[in-house]
Amino acid sequence: MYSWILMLVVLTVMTLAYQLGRRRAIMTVGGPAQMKHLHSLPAYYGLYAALWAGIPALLLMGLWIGFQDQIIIGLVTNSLPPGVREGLSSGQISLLINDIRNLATGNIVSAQVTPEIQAAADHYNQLQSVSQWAMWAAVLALALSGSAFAWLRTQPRMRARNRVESIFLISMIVFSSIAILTTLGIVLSVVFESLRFFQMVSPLEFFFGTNWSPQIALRSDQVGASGAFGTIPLFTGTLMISVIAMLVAVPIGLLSAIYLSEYASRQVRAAAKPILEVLAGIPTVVYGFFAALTVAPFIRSVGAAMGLEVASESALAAGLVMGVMIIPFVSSLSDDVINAVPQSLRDGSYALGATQSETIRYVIIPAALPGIVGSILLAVSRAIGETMIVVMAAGLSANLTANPLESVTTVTVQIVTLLTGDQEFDSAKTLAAFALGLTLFIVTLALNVIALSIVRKYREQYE
Amino acid sequence: MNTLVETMNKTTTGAISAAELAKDRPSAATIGDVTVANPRMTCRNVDVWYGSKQAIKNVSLDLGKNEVLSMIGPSGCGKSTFLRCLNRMNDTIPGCRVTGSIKLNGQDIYDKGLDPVLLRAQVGMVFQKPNPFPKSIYENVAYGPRIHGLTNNKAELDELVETSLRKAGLWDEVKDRLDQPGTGLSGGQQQRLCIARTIAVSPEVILMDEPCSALDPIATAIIEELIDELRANYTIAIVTHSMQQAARVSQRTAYFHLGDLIEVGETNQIFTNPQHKLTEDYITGRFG
Amino acid sequence: MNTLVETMNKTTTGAISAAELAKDRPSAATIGDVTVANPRMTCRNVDVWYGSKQAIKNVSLDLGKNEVLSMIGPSGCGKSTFLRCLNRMNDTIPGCRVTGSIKLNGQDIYDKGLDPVLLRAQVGMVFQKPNPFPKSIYENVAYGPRIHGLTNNKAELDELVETSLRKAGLWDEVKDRLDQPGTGLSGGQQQRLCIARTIAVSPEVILMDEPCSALDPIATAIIEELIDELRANYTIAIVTHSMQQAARVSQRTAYFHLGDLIEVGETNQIFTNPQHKLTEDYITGRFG
Amino acid sequence: RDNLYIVGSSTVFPFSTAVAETFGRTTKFKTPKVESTGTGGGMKLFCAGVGVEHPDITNASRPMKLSEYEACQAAGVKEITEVKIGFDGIVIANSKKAGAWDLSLKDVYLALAKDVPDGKGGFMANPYKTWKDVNPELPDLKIEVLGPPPTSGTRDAFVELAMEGGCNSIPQIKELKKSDEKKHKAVCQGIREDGAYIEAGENDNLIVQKLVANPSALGIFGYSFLDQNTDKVQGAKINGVAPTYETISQGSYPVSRSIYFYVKKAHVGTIPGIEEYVKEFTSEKAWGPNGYLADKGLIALPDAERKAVAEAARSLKSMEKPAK
Amino acid sequence: MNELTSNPPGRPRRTLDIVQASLKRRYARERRFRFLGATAVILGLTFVVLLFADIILKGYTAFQQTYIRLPIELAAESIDPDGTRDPETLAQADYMKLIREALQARFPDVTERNERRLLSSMISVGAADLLRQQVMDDPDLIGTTQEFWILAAADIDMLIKGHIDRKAAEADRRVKDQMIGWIERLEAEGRIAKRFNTIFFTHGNSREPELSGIAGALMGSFYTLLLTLVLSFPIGVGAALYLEEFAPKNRWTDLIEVNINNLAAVPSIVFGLLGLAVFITFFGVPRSTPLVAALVLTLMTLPTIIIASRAALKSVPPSIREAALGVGASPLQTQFHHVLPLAMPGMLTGTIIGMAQALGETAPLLMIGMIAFIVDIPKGFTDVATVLPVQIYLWADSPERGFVERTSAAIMVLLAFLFAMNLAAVLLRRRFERRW
Ligand SMILES: Nc1ncnc2c1ncn2[C@@H]1O[C@H](COP(=O)(O)OP(=O)(O)OP(=O)(O)O)[C@@H](O)[C@H]1O
Ligand SMILES: Nc1ncnc2c1ncn2[C@@H]1O[C@H](COP(=O)(O)OP(=O)(O)OP(=O)(O)O)[C@@H](O)[C@H]1O
Ligand SMILES: [Mg+2]
Ligand SMILES: [Mg+2]
Ligand SMILES: O=P([O-])([O-])[O-]
Repeated sequence: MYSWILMLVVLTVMTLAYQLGRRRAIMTVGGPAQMKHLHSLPAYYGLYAALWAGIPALLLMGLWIGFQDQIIIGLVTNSLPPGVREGLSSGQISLLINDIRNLATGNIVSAQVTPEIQAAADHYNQLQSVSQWAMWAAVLALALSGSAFAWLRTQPRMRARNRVESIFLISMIVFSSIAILTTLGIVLSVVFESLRFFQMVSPLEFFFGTNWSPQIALRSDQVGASGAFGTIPLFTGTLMISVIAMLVAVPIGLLSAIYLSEYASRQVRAAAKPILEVLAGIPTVVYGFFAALTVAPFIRSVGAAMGLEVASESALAAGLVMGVMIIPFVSSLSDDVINAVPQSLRDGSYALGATQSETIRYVIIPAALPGIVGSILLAVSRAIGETMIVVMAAGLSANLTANPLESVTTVTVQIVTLLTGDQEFDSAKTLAAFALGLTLFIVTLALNVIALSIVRKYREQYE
Repeated sequence: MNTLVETMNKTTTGAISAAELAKDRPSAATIGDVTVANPRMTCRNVDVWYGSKQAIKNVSLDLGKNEVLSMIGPSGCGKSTFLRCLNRMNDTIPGCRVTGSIKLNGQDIYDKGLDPVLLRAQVGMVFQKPNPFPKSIYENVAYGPRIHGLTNNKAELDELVETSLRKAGLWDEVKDRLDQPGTGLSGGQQQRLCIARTIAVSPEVILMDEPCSALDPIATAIIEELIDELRANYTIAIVTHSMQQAARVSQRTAYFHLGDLIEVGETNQIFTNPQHKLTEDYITGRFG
Repeated sequence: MNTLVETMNKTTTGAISAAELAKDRPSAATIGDVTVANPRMTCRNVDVWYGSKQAIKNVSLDLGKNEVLSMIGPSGCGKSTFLRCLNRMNDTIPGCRVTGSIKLNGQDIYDKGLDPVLLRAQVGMVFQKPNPFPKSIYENVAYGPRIHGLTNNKAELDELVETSLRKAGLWDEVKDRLDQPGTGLSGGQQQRLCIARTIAVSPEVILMDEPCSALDPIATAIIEELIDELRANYTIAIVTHSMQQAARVSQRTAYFHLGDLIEVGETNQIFTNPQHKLTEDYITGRFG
Repeated sequence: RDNLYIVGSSTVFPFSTAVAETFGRTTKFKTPKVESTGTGGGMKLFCAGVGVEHPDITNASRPMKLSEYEACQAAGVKEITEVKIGFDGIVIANSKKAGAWDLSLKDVYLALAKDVPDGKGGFMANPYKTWKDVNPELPDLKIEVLGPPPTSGTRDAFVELAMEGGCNSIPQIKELKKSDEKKHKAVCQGIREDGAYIEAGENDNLIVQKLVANPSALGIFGYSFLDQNTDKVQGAKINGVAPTYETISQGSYPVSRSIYFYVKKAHVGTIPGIEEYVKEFTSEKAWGPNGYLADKGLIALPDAERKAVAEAARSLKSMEKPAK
Repeated sequence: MNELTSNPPGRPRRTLDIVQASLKRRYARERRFRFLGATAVILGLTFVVLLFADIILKGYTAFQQTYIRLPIELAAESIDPDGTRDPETLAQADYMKLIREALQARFPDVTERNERRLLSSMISVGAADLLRQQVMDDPDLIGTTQEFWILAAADIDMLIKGHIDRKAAEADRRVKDQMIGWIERLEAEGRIAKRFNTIFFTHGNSREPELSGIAGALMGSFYTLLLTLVLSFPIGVGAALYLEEFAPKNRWTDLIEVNINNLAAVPSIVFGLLGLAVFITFFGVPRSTPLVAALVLTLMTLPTIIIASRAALKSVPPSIREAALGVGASPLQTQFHHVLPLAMPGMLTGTIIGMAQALGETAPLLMIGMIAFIVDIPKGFTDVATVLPVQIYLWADSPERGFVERTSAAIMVLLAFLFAMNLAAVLLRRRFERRW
């Protein structure tokens, strides 16, 4: 609570520092009329000061809030009479501290309040308030000295803009590296378990086996029974469902994008685009029910009418509905890039006597291709990552089949069911989820590398 | 050098006062005969608005067969706008309205029944700002013939691309890199590429909006030669800022001013004996 | 008219053979003195590559204080490329490499320590293809002064915008619609807008890539007058295809051919008494 | 932390939350946080250690396994109280639009097993396409059973109770148990994967609705869903016993399992409300045959057992090391 | 004179003839293409309408709730025996008893214990709390007899709404014949009515359908998405800007690009695993809170935003950048003043879609303890909370019939949330859109 106020105070200091820095910069050159002698715009000097005031102070505050609890708890624990904490494990101490804290904050306490505990709670409260005050003082001091430092540094020759910009640039680099860190985190969080898995199940079987059936391995005495962990049916299932989904999403999405950006009136576009975007936000449970209870029976009855054998759960039903879900990924993103193609290119094509559709197909789409491919890749990614629809409409049986009318399952679905089902410690069944995750990661990585090189090849840069 | 500056100063003042004068000019009746003996295109009482701003005011003008018409006039007077009316490229500008009648071979091009695609296949255009497609040089030229199905096989298309590029004087410079993007060319090269692209579909009427503005004299000469050659079979309207160029390539010249067609006539006559004060002011300021 | 076409034919042939001739030319040493007495910028042994294609070959050239240097040469010879080196606009083209030394006021502009932003504030540029910002006309001009903090209040800024637009000869045409998008202007107006935008920040060196290509004679005169006026305080390099323009505005002229700087010298001397065969061929083809 | 932290089985989740809500409403304590993590996931969290960040109670739809118990011990979770709270019947149901089924466990086994006896002393891949193939008295309908996936606890229980039960009713297999236990297990626990058994997700509502849409299919799910949807689906009799509250409670319905929760004793006395929660759960108004949990589909323990368990639970008796 | 104008062999006809001859075909193609486009849009919109109709038809009834009007005697001696109006005492009173008595007074013929139980089971277990609240809000009611609208139990509600068929055999429904008789009597007296379901919008989760509300999940989603947006938009745009405009183009940035594309394909549950390992286990962020959910969802939506933003940046013509650099703008100024505004529509689209995805996502939240029963409405980023899709997931899996309509109603709330969230972005996007 108090930290919010402190944060506001720091923000106020930053605002003040901005104003002062700005004014100081103008003053160092002798008034507004001489502003040309400043290296940068006065606003940059202001920003420079504000950043000096804010960043160290906020960093300190973050660290303080992050660590104060640990430190206070350490202090309280140490000051507990030895009789109280003797023989307690760290977990038990944490429970004790929890109790002390509950007492200190006026929550319900579990057991009898002994004088020692009461004393500890008082101690806790006292430390807490001391820490609060110290934090206020330290943070404010830092904010003020930061401002003062910036104030002193402010002179006409200082490259304020460059400094401010390099802070922005550094933060952008940090942002970009989050993606790398995420990848690293993902790899690290699955790789060890995967290795354990591969100690139990041979990679050969995992990658080339055609039978996926974690049920056989359920019993500890049957771990690794032959053929139980072959992932080929999972990957073919994933492929089939994704392909079906893309067969729905790409034509509908791309044609919608084209229609909306090239043919439709402004009003139609303004209305239709956000409505289509809603498709991306409908919870997948809804799609799942829709696929399982509306689409699947429909396909089944159509199939029956044509004398086809259709399973009640089919890849087709799941794929079709998933395709609907990812339409906006293609339609909206492509619409934006198509809309950004300069008018002069359209003019150039029309002037040669091209019809609108020819212009679109031969000039606009190629020019917008990198963006369109990006949107399609995103849609494919979403299709690969989706579970609920598949579980509800395509079932969970890992069939190795090329028939979309049969039930299949996907890698992601297996990961989710393995992770959320009745897990066991260290059984191949649970660990398989990690191995699947890692494998999927590598497979999609390879696909992306290929996609990137294709896009590079066909990239067309206008102007 | 000083005298030159003085001349310019004088002219400048002249131009500005002319612009002011234009405000209270009498209802602008075009001086000179706007019609020709065998017209390819006829425009009557054409008005063009961009939103509420009128860019072309009641212009009537014919384009004859086998003639080159040049349009001159100060920047912003509506030359490009008028040119764009002739193949309905104005359709693509939101808020642009055209009234009056424009006919191609006797048929109203703004007629509902008329098809802009057919029109534009007959009336080609080279834009003021070169706008090559972000495709290879070859594809840029081959695009038109391809969509219209003008060639029957790859060899014919190759030939057509080559002749078009040759005529635009670009062949030698690009023959080794036909597969490289047209956008990587220099400004003048891009302009010639756009010319090649337009003549590749051999339209009946070719509208050229300052086709030589980015060209050096040699390239300009090639284009002018091309224009002269094309005249035998086509109608050509060319916007230019170079009076010399107008004099060299065109048979008739039209002078625009602030959206009005002030004067039109034989090129020789316009340059030697302009009737309207504005035309004369503009012509005598010649030093392009 | 016929004779004219013949002349052109001749010239064209000449140009092509010149291009062919260039293949086995001797190692091109620039004819004429590339240095000046009080240089603002000095370029030495500048090479520019686009990927593996060399667009500028070992060019050395000085730009003096208070002088206008014009660069001429056939389309695609590297004028724009060279100009873009001078304020490091080439940095933005992927695959473009520059070697050699280019100095502004004695300082190497490709030096690590040098801030290209500062450089570009000192060396302004008008591009070959007009590229107004998709903002209002006012904002287009006000942008530079605003980021550099050249004015202290709105009134000053308004005034600066007005004077810049006036100097570029655009004020009268746009004064009523300063808040309308700069992209809705005619080609020539856009070009003048870009000129106004550049002079609004009053850089020390102004690079102009065919600033008058889309301009009518009157507007051209205004710009030429502006250049002459600016010369008193600034250094100006201008690329032009009009030999007349080069003769009118510049003190020195440089002739480029296929990436080589063939010849440089006093404008008078270049046009009256060119040393190199290529220069002469190009000059004598003059009719722009 | 001043609220209880409960994790575990999704089967017990509805009951646990009902108690938690009443507990929060009727006592001074805060409403506990109940997470539905699945039995195994709950055990994992529960056995991770003692301390505020670890759960106090885990729900389970099966007894704690030896391996889990040992993991708990290793992490310092020494004393655990096991509370058996009732039964969960697993029903085989179909749409009311079709006739009611009467199956024996053997029918179920033969219809769903991966390998069945070939009559010559060996085994063959399940050849039965229709119920009639399995048992001539059954209707001539394609075998189509929607059931839980291998990752689910319900599937475990189904295999253990129904499949194994059915399988042991075949003398040939019963023999096998003595000679080759491994093989016996494989035979009894393997469920066919040729499409006759359809692995549906764990959303039982969806299975109910799919049954309504497809009257010839059967579905396997928990009793509470049957109880709530008596107008749409009907439970098949197994070995002649229909799944009703009474039959499950008495134990005459063969496919029902016990459900539990486990209390971490180390947290009692330090996290407020654990004892009170246990008390609420084991009170007659909650888990009695007329209690609010019965309303939610919990099938109460027989009176005597309930009393005994309640007593043990309230005194937080530590559990023994499980046998397996 | 030349091939274009004379008619050389091989290309005998004029352009006009050729074009005219093929025009019909080309126009047919044009019409087909256009038709296809329109069909695609209509198809897409049809899906939306279909799904919406499905949801609304299933769920609109949840916005009303059945109440029974009963005259309740708020006797002072049973509520406030000391007459102090002390809130503590008022809260302690047994309101359920009052309601039961009132109900029994309507049916004096019901005397048997079991029947009485059945009768009082028509009233929601939460009815007493609601009554208590009403009395505590207006203590002057004490001592009077007032007509109160008492919340009916979920089964009764289902019956009134027709989700339970009165005509079905008694064994096939959860409401016994006897109860139906009582209800018909109450109906005849005009004592049963469906009223607007305020509870749904003001309460947290509950096991009882009639008492359960969406407010807790809504606030959970609000905090989660607010934080997700605050984190993912600047980070996504910043990263896209850096990678597209500033980073040197080399193998390293290629790697990052592929890597980001690949992250988009990582199943969302894996982000949950990551969140569990990194944020909860390593950094000790509290489990089941909007804070940790937002962190995980940020990681999950970042690839979407980055990819869309990069595509948008790519489509800004280089001449704009040159123009700005040419007047001496710094690269950062160029980006912020010129490129970003032009790329903004695409970036906002990426954000809209990413946030929509984050709003509807359950799988990763499974791993970080959001699948939880939480009654209290969260008041901050570190309170235990659940979110809308999880609530929907939980309700969809609940046996009680009353949750069926609530599931759909919750979806409607989620969609309304989505609309509200997108509206701002869509309006913003329209401001930035332009063609040049
Ligand atoms: N981005 C680029 N990538 C590859 N090659 C280029 C690029 N820009 C220019 N070139 C090539 O470099 C050479 C010099 O181009 P430059 O634009 O400098 O010519 P220029 O002298 O300005 O011609 P113009 O008068 O036609 O504008 C030309 O051959 C051109 O095709
Ligand atoms: N898209 C547009 N929206 C609004 N006004 C426009 C638009 N295009 C041109 N104008 C205005 O219409 C008038 C005529 O423009 P036009 O482009 O026809 O001039 P122009 O004669 O071609 O000039 P230039 O020689 O400079 O190219 C100008 O005042 C111009 O500002
Ligand atoms: Mg024009
Ligand atoms: Mg150039
Ligand atoms: O969640 P379960 O372990 O009961 O299936």
